[in-house]
Amino acid sequence: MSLELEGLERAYSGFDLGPIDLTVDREVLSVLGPSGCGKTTLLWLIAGVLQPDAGRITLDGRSIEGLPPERRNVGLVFQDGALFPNMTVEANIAYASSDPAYAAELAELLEIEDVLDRRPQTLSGGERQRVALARTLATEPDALLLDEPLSSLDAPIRRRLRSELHDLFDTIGIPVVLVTHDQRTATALGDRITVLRGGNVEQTGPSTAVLERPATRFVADFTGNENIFEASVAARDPETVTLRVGDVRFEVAADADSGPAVGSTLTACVHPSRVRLRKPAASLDPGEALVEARVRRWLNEGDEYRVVVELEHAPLTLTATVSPPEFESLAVDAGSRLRVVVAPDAVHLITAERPDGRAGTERPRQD
Amino acid sequence: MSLELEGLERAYSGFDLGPIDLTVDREVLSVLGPSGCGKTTLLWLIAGVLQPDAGRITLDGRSIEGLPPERRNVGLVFQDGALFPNMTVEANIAYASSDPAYAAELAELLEIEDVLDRRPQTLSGGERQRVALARTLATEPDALLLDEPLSSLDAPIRRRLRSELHDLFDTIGIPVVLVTHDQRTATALGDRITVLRGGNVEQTGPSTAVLERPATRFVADFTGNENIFEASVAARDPETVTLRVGDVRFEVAADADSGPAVGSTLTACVHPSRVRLRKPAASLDPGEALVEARVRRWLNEGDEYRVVVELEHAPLTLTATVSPPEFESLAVDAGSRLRVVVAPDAVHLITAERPDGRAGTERPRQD
Amino acid sequence: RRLDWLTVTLLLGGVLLVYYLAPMASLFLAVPPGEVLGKMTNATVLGAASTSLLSASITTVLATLFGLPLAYWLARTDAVVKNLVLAAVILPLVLPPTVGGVVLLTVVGPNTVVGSLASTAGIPLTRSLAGVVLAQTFVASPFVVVTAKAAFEAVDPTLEYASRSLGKGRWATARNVTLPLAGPGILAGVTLAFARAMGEFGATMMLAYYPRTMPVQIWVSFVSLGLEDAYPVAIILIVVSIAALAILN
Amino acid sequence: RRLDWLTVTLLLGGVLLVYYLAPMASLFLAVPPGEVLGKMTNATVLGAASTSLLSASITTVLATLFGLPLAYWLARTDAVVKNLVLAAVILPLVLPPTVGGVVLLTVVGPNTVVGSLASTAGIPLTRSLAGVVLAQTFVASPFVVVTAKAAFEAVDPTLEYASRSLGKGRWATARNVTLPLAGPGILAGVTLAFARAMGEFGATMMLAYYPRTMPVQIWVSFVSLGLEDAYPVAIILIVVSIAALAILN
Repeated sequence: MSLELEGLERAYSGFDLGPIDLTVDREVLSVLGPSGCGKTTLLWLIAGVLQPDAGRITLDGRSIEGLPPERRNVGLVFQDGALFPNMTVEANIAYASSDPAYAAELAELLEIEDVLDRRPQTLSGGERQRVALARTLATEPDALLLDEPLSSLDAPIRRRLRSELHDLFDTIGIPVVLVTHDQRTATALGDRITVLRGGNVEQTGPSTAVLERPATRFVADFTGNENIFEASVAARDPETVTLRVGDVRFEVAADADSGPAVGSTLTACVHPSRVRLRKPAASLDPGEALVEARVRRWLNEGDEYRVVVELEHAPLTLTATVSPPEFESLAVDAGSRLRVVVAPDAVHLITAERPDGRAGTERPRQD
Repeated sequence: MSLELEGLERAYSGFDLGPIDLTVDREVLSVLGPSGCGKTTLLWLIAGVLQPDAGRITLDGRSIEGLPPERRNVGLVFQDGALFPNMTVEANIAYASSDPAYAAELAELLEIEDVLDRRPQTLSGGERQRVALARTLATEPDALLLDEPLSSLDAPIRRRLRSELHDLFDTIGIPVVLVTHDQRTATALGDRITVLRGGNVEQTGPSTAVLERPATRFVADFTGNENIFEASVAARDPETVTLRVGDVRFEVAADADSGPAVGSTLTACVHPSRVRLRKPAASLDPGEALVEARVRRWLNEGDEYRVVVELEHAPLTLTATVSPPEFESLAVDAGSRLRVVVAPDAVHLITAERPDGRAGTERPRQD
Repeated sequence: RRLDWLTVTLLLGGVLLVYYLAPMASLFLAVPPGEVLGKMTNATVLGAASTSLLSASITTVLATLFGLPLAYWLARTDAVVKNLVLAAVILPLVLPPTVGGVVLLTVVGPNTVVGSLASTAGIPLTRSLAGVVLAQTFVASPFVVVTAKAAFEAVDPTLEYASRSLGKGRWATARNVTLPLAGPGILAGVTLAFARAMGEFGATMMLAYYPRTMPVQIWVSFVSLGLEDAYPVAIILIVVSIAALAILN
Repeated sequence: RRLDWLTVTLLLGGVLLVYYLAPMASLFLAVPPGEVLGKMTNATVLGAASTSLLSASITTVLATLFGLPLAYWLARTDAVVKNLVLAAVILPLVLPPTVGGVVLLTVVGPNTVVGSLASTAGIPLTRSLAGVVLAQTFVASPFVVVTAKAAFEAVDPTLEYASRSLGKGRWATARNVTLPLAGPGILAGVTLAFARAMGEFGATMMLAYYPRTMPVQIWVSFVSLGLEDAYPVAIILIVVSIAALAILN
């Protein structure tokens, strides 16, 4: 079973979506992007709620782009659920399925048995999402689409539902496309991620690859690789590239195919979780680059601390995330000195810079 | 300068807020709670948009609870900004301030100079928040209230604005109250945190204290201390309490005043960032408890991995968050064996259990 | 600060309220109940009442039958002509009823093609129940369209999309989702149209002075016999109006 | 599947559209333009036009002056009597105009206390311009209240709270925030009231047959001289209605 999009396009008030080519097999594809990038439009095109201006949609071998929504057998879970307020939860699910036994099974699976006789208006956010999911699954769809399934939920509920959805997607064995603006949800649930920007695909790949090897500056920023800087190539051999910023040198693992010339300038990024902080007198593991730095400030974000350091020998500010026990053992304070360790495989070179002019409606600079 | 609430109460469609007693000096108080817990109502009462049924509000020594909003000099930044759509950004700010020089200064400070002639409808979410903040600051308020200042923003913008707000609050030197449902925002911006549940204060204290020493099960869950379990007291001396779950023993640092009896059962919690995983053959630091476990599953959440392990000698499942480099070095996979380390100061005993009947409209169990 | 802002607005607006309610009260005070109730069984009054009820009912059915589809189309289309169609629907609402009568007479009057053909077929379109219905439909049916349009628009189209993505067609969706949710608004529109049809005077005077509807009967009684004689019918119409109000709320 | 659902609804609704538009077209086709234009300078036509314009203008001013505060109160209050007040405002809308005339006569008629006092003071309230205005205000002013209420309700109260928390009082807030944002809706209500006042027929016939407004003049011309004689005034009123429509859109 597989869902294929070929050259899908749609002009939409103010911006153009596409052309988009994607193939989703029995897996979960997370479509990640900022608000207004066309995520919902993409799902609506697949479900048939909107008609594309061009392109083909194939589900399980049959072309569905001309069919009305009711004949596509694509299940779409709308943002906020779109439950029918004139029906009870039970009636909402029964409306989708003629098989009461299956409906009951889904209600049990999604733990909504005790709200079956309630009206959708009286449900909490998490219950609403589950009922919407049960209603859609009741149609036994050939593909499942979810629009921001975890947004607007409180943290504990989001955490719980996230791991439940992960298990559920493992078992249903159909193509699943979920769109979200939240990088955590995208990586936690998606086998692969597609990053959308202003209606166009910016990068597609396995979750870890997109996260750790962002193709563009935009993807890097959006996936939390917030340490982005310009560096010049000081040396190069088959296995490593040596970058220079100010008087500081980093070793970077070289890709087999990419060959930046010595002396050229390029863009590199490091995820804050891969910038490691050590006490000033710490010992080194072999191969680690170690750099003197001074703490500019830190933020306590609850499950982790965010520490901003300024390098002493380079005009470069790096952000590191540090777990609470580590933070305590480092005795971090504004102005204190630390050493920064960046492993060679932590630095990623951004090669495919997309020209700025192609950007869509969002304007990241002003924010 | 200080803002004081005494016995503030308001009955509100379906639930009662208060009585609430809080004092906010020249500091930032984050009010954290799930949707519908009365956060916005609390701010509206302070700003005078709603009238309390009972209680006093004192700002800088003068009682303000009887005054209309326009005479309180309390600045309220509404959720989504509440900018006037019939005015440009510049006119919005000028409406609040008669001093064009100060308005220009604020526009520079908040980096909104290049959108001054635009209409609010054309702004991005982050710009809207900044303009709303500039407009409120233009009135030179004696206290600043912010309603979900970072919700509904995309991650990179939220990250940036969070650290900018942190710096801004440092400089303005007036009482700041911000309400949010996001634990990260609450801890990152607040000097202190008040957790609200169903209209009542569940706990108030310094951010780190609330996070690491949650007073109730609800606070523990809401602040991300998701490892909550029942344990019996196996032994007790002046400095440590020894807990037993199944055949596993944990040492816990004892509070001076709390004295659980040996043999009694109590509730303990550990934050996932304080559950540390080691390779099966790892060495021990002195004082660490080390427990055999097996990985049940893991989720990649982008900046960290969330690993769920089952203890081998106790009926207990723990979640640990692990940074990407750690995750790789541990070679985690479902079914693999690991050791779990929990430091004595990582386990917190929940003593003040609130009776369940006092809960408000939210019903966490179903979600 | 004792007198708050909202109270001031109510005091100003209260002038209108008094102007609406005082005459109503005055009527009920002025009228000796026994006498008026006696006149209500009078054959003329009963005839006018049955003409009004029959014609307003037929009008309401016609207006609903054709008005609901038009309202749905207006609520859901994004065709460029939408605003022109909406203007055509509102035109009879802002057109004086007597002018409505004049324009209708140019189509269905006795000397027109349509009018004379219908007369020959035995269904005269003026001075007949058909004429009353034609006049009332022109004036009252836009209320169904405008109110039901607002009711359809208040139904989130996402709910219709959800229904269809669950495998239900247009018609099942309309029956199970759209109509139940728009129901109260549609009922309001139908009630308004019925009330307007019951009260229609200007266009009816032009098209069908006979058979007399209640508003025409009030005029005839007033001119020939004086104000008191108009009371019984006026009171019946006030009762009908208040019943309509009750449904609207 | 060629004929889609929306097209079907438009085809059904199209019956009504034809019924609204055909008579309008037919009037313009039936009338020899030169002849009608000639009659428009006729003293009777001009007199009726000036009476209508003057009275409808006064009515609109009165309705706006008292109607806007009432609309604002209705939009912002949470008083329990709100629904009763709203019912009182809608009552004149669902009441047949002739019944409106009857109830008004029980208060301002020549034999009532108010009416005779006013007559003695030299301002007769029936068969006078004052009578026309009284009739039109009763019937037309609720349009201002109902439409402006919806416009005020569409202004997010949060914006008013924001203005006040910025240090501005009620009045500054109303002037700078509420009124500008509700402006288009208020204009629509005022336009509807003016159009309704221009077209008022039933209540005017009861209160003030003289001085003749345009709708009354149409009736008189039709009865005394036949349909063609009603055309000039009808065309003026159609033009006024279309102008109102243009403002409403």
